[in-house]
Amino acid sequence: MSIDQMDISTQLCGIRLKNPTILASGILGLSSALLERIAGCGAGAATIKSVTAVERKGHNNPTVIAYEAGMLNAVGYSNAGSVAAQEEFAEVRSIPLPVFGSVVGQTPDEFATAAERLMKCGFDALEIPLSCPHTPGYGTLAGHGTPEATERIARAVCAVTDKPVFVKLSPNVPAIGELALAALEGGAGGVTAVNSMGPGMLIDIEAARPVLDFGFGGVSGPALRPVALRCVYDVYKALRNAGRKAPIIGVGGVSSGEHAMQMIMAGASAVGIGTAVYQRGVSVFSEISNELKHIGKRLNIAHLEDMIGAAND
Amino acid sequence: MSIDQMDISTQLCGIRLKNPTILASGILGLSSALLERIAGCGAGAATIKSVTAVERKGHNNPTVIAYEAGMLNAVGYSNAGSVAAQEEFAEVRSIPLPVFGSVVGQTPDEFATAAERLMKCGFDALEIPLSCPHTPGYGTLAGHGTPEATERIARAVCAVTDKPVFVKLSPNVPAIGELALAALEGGAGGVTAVNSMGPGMLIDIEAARPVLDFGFGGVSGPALRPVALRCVYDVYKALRNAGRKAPIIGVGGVSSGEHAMQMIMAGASAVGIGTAVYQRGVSVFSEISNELKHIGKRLNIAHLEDMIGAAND
Amino acid sequence: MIERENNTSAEQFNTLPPSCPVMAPLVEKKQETPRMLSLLFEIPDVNQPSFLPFNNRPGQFVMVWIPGMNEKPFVISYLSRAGFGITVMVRGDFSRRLAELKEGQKVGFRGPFGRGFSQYNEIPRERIAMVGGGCGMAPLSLLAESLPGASLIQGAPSEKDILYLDRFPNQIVFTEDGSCGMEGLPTDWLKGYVASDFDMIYTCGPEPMMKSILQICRKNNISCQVALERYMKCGIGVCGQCECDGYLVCKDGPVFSDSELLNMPSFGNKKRDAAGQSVSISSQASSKTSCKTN
Amino acid sequence: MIERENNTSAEQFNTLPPSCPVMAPLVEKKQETPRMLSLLFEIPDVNQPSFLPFNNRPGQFVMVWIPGMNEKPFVISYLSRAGFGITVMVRGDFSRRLAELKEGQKVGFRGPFGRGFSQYNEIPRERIAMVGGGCGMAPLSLLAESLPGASLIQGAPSEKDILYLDRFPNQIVFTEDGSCGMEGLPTDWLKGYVASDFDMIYTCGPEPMMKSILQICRKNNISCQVALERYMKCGIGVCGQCECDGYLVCKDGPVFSDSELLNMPSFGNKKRDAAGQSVSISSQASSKTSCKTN
Ligand SMILES: Cc1cc2nc3c(=O)[nH]c(=O)nc-3n(C[C@H](O)[C@H](O)[C@H](O)COP(=O)(O)OP(=O)(O)OC[C@H]3O[C@@H](n4cnc5c(N)ncnc54)[C@H](O)[C@@H]3O)c2cc1C
Ligand SMILES: Cc1cc2nc3c(=O)[nH]c(=O)nc-3n(C[C@H](O)[C@H](O)[C@H](O)COP(=O)(O)OP(=O)(O)OC[C@H]3O[C@@H](n4cnc5c(N)ncnc54)[C@H](O)[C@@H]3O)c2cc1C
Ligand SMILES: Cc1cc2nc3c(=O)[nH]c(=O)nc-3n(C[C@H](O)[C@H](O)[C@H](O)COP(=O)(O)O)c2cc1C
Ligand SMILES: Cc1cc2nc3c(=O)[nH]c(=O)nc-3n(C[C@H](O)[C@H](O)[C@H](O)COP(=O)(O)O)c2cc1C
Ligand code: FES
Ligand code: FES
Repeated sequence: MSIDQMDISTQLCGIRLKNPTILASGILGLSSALLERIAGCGAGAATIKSVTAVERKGHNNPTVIAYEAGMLNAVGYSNAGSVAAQEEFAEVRSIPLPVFGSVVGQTPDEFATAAERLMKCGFDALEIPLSCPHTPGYGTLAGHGTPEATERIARAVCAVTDKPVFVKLSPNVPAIGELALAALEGGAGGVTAVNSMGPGMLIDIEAARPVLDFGFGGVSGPALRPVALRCVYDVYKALRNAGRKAPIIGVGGVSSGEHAMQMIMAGASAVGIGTAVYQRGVSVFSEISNELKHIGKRLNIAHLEDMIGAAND
Repeated sequence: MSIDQMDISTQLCGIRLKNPTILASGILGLSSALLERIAGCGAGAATIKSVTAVERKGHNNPTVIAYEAGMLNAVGYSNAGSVAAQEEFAEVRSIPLPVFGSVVGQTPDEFATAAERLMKCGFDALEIPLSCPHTPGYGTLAGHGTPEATERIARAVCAVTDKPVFVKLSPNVPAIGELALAALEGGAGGVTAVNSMGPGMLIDIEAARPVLDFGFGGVSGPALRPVALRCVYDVYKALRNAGRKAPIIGVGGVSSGEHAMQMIMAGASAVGIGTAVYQRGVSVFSEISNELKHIGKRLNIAHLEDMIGAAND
Repeated sequence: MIERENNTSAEQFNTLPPSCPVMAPLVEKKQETPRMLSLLFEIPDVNQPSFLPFNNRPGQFVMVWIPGMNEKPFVISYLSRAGFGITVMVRGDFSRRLAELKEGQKVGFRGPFGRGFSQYNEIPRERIAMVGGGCGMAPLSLLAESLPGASLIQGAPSEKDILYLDRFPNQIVFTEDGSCGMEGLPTDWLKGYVASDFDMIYTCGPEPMMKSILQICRKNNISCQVALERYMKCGIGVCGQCECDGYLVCKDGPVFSDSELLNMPSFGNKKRDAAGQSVSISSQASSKTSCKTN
Repeated sequence: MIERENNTSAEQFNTLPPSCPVMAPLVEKKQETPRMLSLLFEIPDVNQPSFLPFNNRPGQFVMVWIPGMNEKPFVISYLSRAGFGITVMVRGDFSRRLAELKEGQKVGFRGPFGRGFSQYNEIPRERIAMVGGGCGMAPLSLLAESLPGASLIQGAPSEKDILYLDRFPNQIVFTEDGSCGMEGLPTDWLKGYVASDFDMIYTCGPEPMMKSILQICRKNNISCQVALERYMKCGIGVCGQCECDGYLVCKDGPVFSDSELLNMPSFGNKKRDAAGQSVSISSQASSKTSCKTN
């Protein structure tokens, strides 16, 4: 089998991706021009940075800090707001890859307001993170990580768009499978697992204070990978046990073809790539695709999609 | 200031440690002979591997696997049981450093049974982990990570020993500060933060299955450090805000003097060392002490204890 | 059948270059102009991979952290075994706090980040010019030190605003009020007959000034490299905040070449604020407009 | 005052040597004796730092993983560019499953771990002996290959139980029933006049046998190195499961020298089971007792 014989395409709620790599939300996806560039780097799809109904300045710097085992961020959802986003992404359909919108809010209504506005641009799907661990009023700091809140917010968002909605879950919850089921109950077409972990903190001993200006932030990258793999595994199992079929986007610490394959075997249909953009640069998308093809050749796998959930007994 | 001028001793509920490094539970602490060896390596104190009332075989191998950013373990509390432990550690008082016992159980009664037996050996203190993420019937898999369970188990254990009890908390909980307060409410003298994280999973793509035989395990080492630092920070703040004074043993990813100082500045009075024994060998204890003295010289710190909570505004 | 070639092992990408700030104490303050001062710091422990001042190439930047306040990008403007320095124009809260630092106080640094100026040995020194204005002189200062013989040209509102006069006594100075050097803007001078004297122009200063220089260069077939400023958050190519037409100023830049700038319609026109909102850049090419970001 | 010497940076210790198993396919099975067989595997991708067979030193061990079942320590007994092998004595569930593997099936490996035999160039080969019994021959086989000219001595119950006869035709064989080589135990022979012929004895086999060899060596002032077996979980010096009087067999051993063994009252007397419970080792020195762990 030659390396070009492996079919590494995959599908998410009817959206076909030429390969399973997806730019994760919050990394680079600030402008149409950057999405265009990511498309040129061979990504299978891209997600925009999360947008709130109105503009937010976010936290002060340092907002993103790397340490050897991972990255911590407390960006605090800085963004120009949904009106500006609508303008920024007005031409999103001309970008040659599937693009996921991403909106957050403090209440189901705020989610819906932002979603309704944003989806006029023509995004292929919409992701809603209910899982940010470091922005007061949002995500897990606002109690969005319960099955009830998950279902309620998913329902509010699904009411304003016909496009598939992916609920992005937190790894910092006792039973992530239940959240996934709640998301589907609310009308979501799939789930993204996971957002950043923790939160965590780094301390500078000379300044005798936390390095991130906000004090703590979400942990991503290698440190997160084992937890993310377990979360995807748990979600896949929970959906299967409940007899529900829905795709999972596995996110957390994926920085090589081998990691991507691990995620897929845990149950993911596609993989989000965030911190690895720091580790390997924007060429990471085509590199991972290439590595997947080599793995396919080595392990004699013809269709990547056949491997979804393969490690999930 | 010379490097020998810094006083790196610390105190935990009246127990004086010549330096803040403590062998964490589950690492090496299987026998008196190993504790003796650890004492010779310059540790400030040592904790035994957790003991259950009756013998347990634990999970099958692989039980401990390292990856670049951390370690995963699902040992499953293999141990010879509290009767054998009482024999093994009968001479614990002759070991020239403070030694912490460690017991776990499925119910408050089981905790108390094991604790009562073990504490006859003459341990200086007792640690009770309510936080193992990978052993059915124990820790977070048994719901021990709630304030109610924490208080109940702490109370049951404190009833059978006069020695200070440290409740070991999980990082995988929404509000660790509340657990710490519940532990003190139950009579604990201090808390240990934290146990391993997650759980997490590693997948072998050729075998198409999780590497740990149990499937998933607790994550420790560098991957855990930022989360552990934040947990210690949160516990310190919660205790201070509640007007309670109690020492915290900070555990998670400490493998250098700098990391130890970060933990102490977050609010720890001493630091547990687990995975770093794999990273640096048993000499890690004296090496960290030495590094702390150099930091003291560089930052002009005369007493390590003055730095406890220094980064906690 | 197992084959071994091209089998990328996962372990290669499991660790990250750290980017935590490293603290360095202020050892000297030097008022350079009424609104600009240089801060000189001791080189901290050189074992920390997240701050390696000696790796700095002119045009790169470091992130400067005032604990408990904020962290912003600056370029290293002094560098020797004895220490390193930055030159700060006081504009807002952050730069004011920097200016108020006392000797012995510590500030955090990480970097250097980004791509600096590219230098070409085949271009004779006398055919290279560096044109700066305001704190745009900072990155050019280290470049000028590494290119003795090249022309350093500075534009300033008035004599008192001129930077590094002692340091580069041979520099060509323009003041808008004629109080020192030639009267007028460096761009006017370049536009005239001298442009063809150069094969390469490096520039850093107010964006409208840099834009006219780019135009002059294109007209005269001169290579041009421009150091841009955009609002930065992460500084390491992750957050997207500094993007300019798909380029990341923190990683692909801050220095861009003439051919890249042609793909950047925002150059000289638009930048983003702290929230990522696109705002327009005032078009006045005067160096009065303090630092180039205005 | 900042000083720089001896300032250990935290970053040095932020990553770990990985220890995930690497899968390798079985390419050949070789029945060595009725109860022992060798399994030969293809060398997997050499880029994986958690399994580096070519780093193996005789006496070290690897962890062998049967996915979904268990993982246990074995020594590499064959090693060449073509592949590597282990020699398995069928004793319980795990070794039986290993013996039942089919060609092409994959098993996981990590290691090598621990400390192997120390070799001293100054000792003449003819004054070195290796004494093995049962699967204790496995670690000695690679040692013997690296020490041509040294004496390899094997004890077995009967002719059919003798290992590696083709591989080491010069070895000195003892059988308890006299069916091959000399009748009796190697220890009896050593105890007699030949002991003084050697300066160094390496041994691996049933622990009571190794204990008598140590005693013989002490009496005759011969250096001795002994490969121990203890129940292993992590294999990397973390869990404490393999401890023997404060030594970690997986990390400080499995090979120990005579002077270390003197500090080990458990040697030949006590070991720990899977739960860590201390149990006694039967004192019969016969090689009949299958593998040395009994
Ligand atoms: C690559 C680069 C190198 C720089 N080098 C220098 C230098 O050597 N000397 C110097 O004085 N200044 C330099 N700056 C500008 C500096 O980072 C600050 O922007 C400046 O000090 C103003 O901050 P402030 O808080 O005092 O003022 P504010 O009132 O907050 O801001 C004034 C203007 O500065 C810009 N700005 C503010 N924050 C940032 C930020 N985080 N990133 C980028 N721009 C920002 C905005 O456009 C704003 O309009 C550089 C900027 C960049 C991008
Ligand atoms: C350093 C070392 C090297 C070894 N090399 C070899 C070798 O080259 N060839 C070989 O056949 N065997 C070797 N062994 C023994 C091997 O690891 C297994 O113990 C053996 O295969 C029996 O396992 P089982 O499950 O088949 O039998 P079981 O019935 O489960 O066990 C039989 C005996 O083996 C021992 N044992 C079981 N599990 C372990 C374990 N995880 N770690 C250590 N001992 C255990 C116990 O003492 C037990 O009494 C080695 C052991 C060690 C410690
Ligand atoms: C700098 C940064 C900003 C992020 N911002 C967002 C965001 O706006 N919305 C969101 O859903 N996730 C956000 N995330 C989380 C990532 O999308 C992703 O879930 C997480 O980083 C784990 O993946 P990784 O390990 O590949 O980075 C952000 C992560 C980082 C590092
Ligand atoms: C192999 C292993 C076994 C462990 N066993 C126990 C245990 O029995 N009881 C316990 O309280 N914690 C146990 N832990 C958790 C450690 O004590 C410690 O809390 C955790 O590893 C984080 O610290 P570290 O990052 O320094 O390793 C174990 C950890 C490891 C790695
Ligand atoms: S500042 Fe974050 S990408 Fe440039
Ligand atoms: S087997 Fe775990 S320490 Fe040796």
